[in-house]
Amino acid sequence: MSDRQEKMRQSAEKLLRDGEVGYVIGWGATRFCDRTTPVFIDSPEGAASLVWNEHAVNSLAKYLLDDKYPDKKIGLFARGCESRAVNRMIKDNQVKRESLYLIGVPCDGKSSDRCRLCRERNPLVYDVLLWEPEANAAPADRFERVRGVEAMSPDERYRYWGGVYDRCIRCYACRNACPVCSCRECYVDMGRTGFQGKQHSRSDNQIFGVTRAFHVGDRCIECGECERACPMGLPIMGQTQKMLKEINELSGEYECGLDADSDSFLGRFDLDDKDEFM
Amino acid sequence: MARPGGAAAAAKRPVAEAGPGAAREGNPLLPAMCRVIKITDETPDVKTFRIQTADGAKPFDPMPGQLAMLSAMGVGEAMFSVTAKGEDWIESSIKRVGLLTEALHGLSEGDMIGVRGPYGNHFPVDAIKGRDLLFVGGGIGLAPVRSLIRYALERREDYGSLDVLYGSRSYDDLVFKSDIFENWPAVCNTHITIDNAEERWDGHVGFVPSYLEEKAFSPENRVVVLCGPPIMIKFCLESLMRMGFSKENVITTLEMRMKCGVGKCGRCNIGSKYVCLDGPVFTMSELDGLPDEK
Amino acid sequence: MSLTEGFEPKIIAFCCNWCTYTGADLAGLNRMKYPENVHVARVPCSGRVNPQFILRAFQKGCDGVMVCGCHPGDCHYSTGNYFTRRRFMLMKRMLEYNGIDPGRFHARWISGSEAAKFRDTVAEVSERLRKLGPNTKYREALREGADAGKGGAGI
Amino acid sequence: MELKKDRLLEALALLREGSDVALPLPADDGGEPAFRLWDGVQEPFLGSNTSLPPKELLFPRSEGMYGYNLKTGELSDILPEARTAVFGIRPCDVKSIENLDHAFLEKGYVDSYYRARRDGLTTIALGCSEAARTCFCDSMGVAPGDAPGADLMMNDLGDAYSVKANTEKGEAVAKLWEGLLSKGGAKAPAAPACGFSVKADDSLPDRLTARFDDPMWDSLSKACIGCGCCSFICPTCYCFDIGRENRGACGTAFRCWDSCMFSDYSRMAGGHNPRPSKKERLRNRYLHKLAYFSQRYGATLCVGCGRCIDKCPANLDITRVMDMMEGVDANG
Repeated sequence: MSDRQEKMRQSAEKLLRDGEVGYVIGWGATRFCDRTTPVFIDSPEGAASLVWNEHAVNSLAKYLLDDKYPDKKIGLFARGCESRAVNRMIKDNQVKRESLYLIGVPCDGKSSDRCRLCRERNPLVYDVLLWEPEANAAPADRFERVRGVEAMSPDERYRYWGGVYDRCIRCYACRNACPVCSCRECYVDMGRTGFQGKQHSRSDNQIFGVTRAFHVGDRCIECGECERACPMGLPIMGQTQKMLKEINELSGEYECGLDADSDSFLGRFDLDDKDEFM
Repeated sequence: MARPGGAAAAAKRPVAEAGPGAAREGNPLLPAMCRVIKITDETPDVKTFRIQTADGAKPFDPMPGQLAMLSAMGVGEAMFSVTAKGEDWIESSIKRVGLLTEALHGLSEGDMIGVRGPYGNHFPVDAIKGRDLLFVGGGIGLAPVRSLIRYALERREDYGSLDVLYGSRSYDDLVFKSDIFENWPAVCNTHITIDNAEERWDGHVGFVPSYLEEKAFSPENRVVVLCGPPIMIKFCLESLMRMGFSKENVITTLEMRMKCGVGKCGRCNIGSKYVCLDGPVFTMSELDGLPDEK
Repeated sequence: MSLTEGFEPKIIAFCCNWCTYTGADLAGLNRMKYPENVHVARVPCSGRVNPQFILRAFQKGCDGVMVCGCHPGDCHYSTGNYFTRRRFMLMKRMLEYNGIDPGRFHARWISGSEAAKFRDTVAEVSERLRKLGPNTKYREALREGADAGKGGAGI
Repeated sequence: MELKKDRLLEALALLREGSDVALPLPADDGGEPAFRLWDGVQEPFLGSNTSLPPKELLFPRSEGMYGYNLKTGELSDILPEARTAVFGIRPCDVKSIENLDHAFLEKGYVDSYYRARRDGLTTIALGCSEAARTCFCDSMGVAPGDAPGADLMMNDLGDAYSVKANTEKGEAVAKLWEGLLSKGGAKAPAAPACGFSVKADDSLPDRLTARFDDPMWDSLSKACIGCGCCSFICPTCYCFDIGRENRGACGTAFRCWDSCMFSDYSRMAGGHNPRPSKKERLRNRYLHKLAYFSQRYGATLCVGCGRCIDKCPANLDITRVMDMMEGVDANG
């Protein structure tokens, strides 16, 4: 572990010293040894504060949206999940591949429930790979939870989601943590449009929850950041996973972010799409 | 239909005193329904609304520079400066910029609006007694200043010379045309300018800051009341500094987003000051002591 | 039974300007009778209908929502309704997954000449909703006394 | 006086005869513990503090303010009637209520909605006998074992709670419990040391505001994702928005929690935003907590409960700014 951490520090230090990148996004220590926080290293000396351990949980890709037109390349440590996010962001015209320097770091498994659906530990796109690829662990059953909800009666399903959204505090951590949630201005912050009621009520919370899922569900890379970020521990991936499950059933095997070329399901159409609205 | 705790109760409140212990009666967040008795088109996007309680009284008695929270029922609520008051009315001049102001512009005379206030501090009318006053306004920025001009004109003997220097983008965008062209020239010095030449305009052409320097007002015993878009304020202030004015003698008013108007909801703070309670009137030297976050 | 007796559902139909709205117009011109509890909202294209409209409609008191546009291939803007088709195939499933009865949301292709189809669809949806009764899901709670005219949606 | 632990539910049931009783309770489905209205049966969750603060009892997430009729112009305010006794509230949270009192009841205007709920609230505090690792209340002027601002103070003595009334409201509760209380001389064990400590002396507000333009705000805010989690789980964050919902001719003005971390919080109608990016927003939040509120009301708005440190999705830590002022960086 510490050997890898050392490799990361050296790599970041060299990139910064050579002026290859303006800064490097990685993980750093906090007051607590079992938590890390994203850090932005802009000097070769700073690279010594990078940390790599099983607690380097946060996905780093979202921060690329804070700096879409960097003067110099941004160095980003990329695991499987970061690379899938980057692929999706490139396809969505959010970032440019040429403004990134992706430092591939095959993931050795993190102590987070967000990784339970991980099918790709190794970066799918990178400029350099710091160590040998890792064997992928068998992910949890992808749609198990969705099937659990589907098995309920309509009223039970409504009660289930109502109960979930009763506990939502509308902090929008799910939105802000999601790497594919990339609108410059979120519909939620446009009070004047009337799209979203601002009350913390069951119906407004539900409407936010379903809308959020609908906005990102067909681009979801299943990284689990939304659930990890949720301070209330709500099982909100149950909504986005449902979108993916249906898309899989409607259009065949569907996963996002595996490359930077695939359209999202709702961003394209086929003339011979199933038609049930005759 | 005045309600307890609404504007009617507010009228009895001590004005501009927000110290601890000066608690006011009633629910400060509940508006009173008042009637729009007159609407004047000032410019293509500015209208002046004259407002009265349903039973024909003044909603409250504001000091110059104070604010009123006006609401279009079912749409929203926002803070506006009270630009004038009469025996039984108050007036606000409102520029159409968003959802609420759009709704207000859609009102007709006789329609009801929600009113609460008065809020905030006011121009230091006593402290500037005996001084020469120079009012500098740009665009809709003349609205808050107008309340003080009217106040000074009503107490002409309390103040020295009065100069109004006002500019706008075009002739059409000049607000309070009857005041600046008819009422005021008779009783004080007016200097009006527009940004670009127009055929029908034979007055001064140019930006407010340069006109200000051209006029070469002496800083001697003079207080400047400055209000307008931020960029105009910035350049006017530079001009005034060059002309020898000190920041203590330049007074301005600030705008921030507000929801409650009574220092609770949080959003109009600049440092530890709330614009709704401690403002909107500040001297430039007071602003220097606050974080640059306007 | 008592819940649905005498119940008239509120339906909002988002109708594309070029086909379904014209079809509804034609139905009127031909003096066709259809249930008056449908409120037609004209949209430039069925592709303009945001899934948010559906959710807000349920929240604000609609018992059923319809989205109607040109038949695939006939879109005035060439491809708008192909996007509609995908979007609402998913939305329909999401609504059901969240506990909304499938009978409360309907998407249909109705052309400008299909006045009878518009009439029949509205009648069919209306009948189905009458059986389902008032929608309670996603509804904002009404404050007590709201009906007495003291104000009060949505607390 | 003492209340034997096995009589606690009885005591709470007595309270419940005269008012609502709120307790720290786990969510039905194992979600985050919070102060919830007691059903008379559930066991309180007293192992640690709640994830959600008790501020909801005084400042609900959403509350109606007044109804109106668009046709008649009629207005009617909706003042709450609430009588609630809250048990199990920790000293940090008691302090947070004192702060809310400053904000809602002082400086010339009294917030009627808050006032109504506050008058009806009785606080029965429970001193901490264990500190979470994110706790730093003693650095912020709170004694983890004692809450002088509570109406009634209780401490864990092992098999009983000590009971001490601080106010008239507290004495009324003690009187109500008369039959359940026994004399006891046991002293509460010393309060535990906090998880960590920071330096937050009286000079902090001015030292912080003097560094308004310091580059440290860039480095502090970079990892922030701009959500409102910290504001909503903070026991003292009280900012709100006022909105309206209409149906037909009827409508209600409501207020709801808002966060200074959101982009539309301070954005004006014309589009200008004095705090345009997360740097300005985070700086404003930290300074409000640690400087502005003190400068205005003479009390620090951060009570050291540690909730924001525990829950921040990016693991940001408000105490880092205090450490940075001292030239140390706890983050490695």
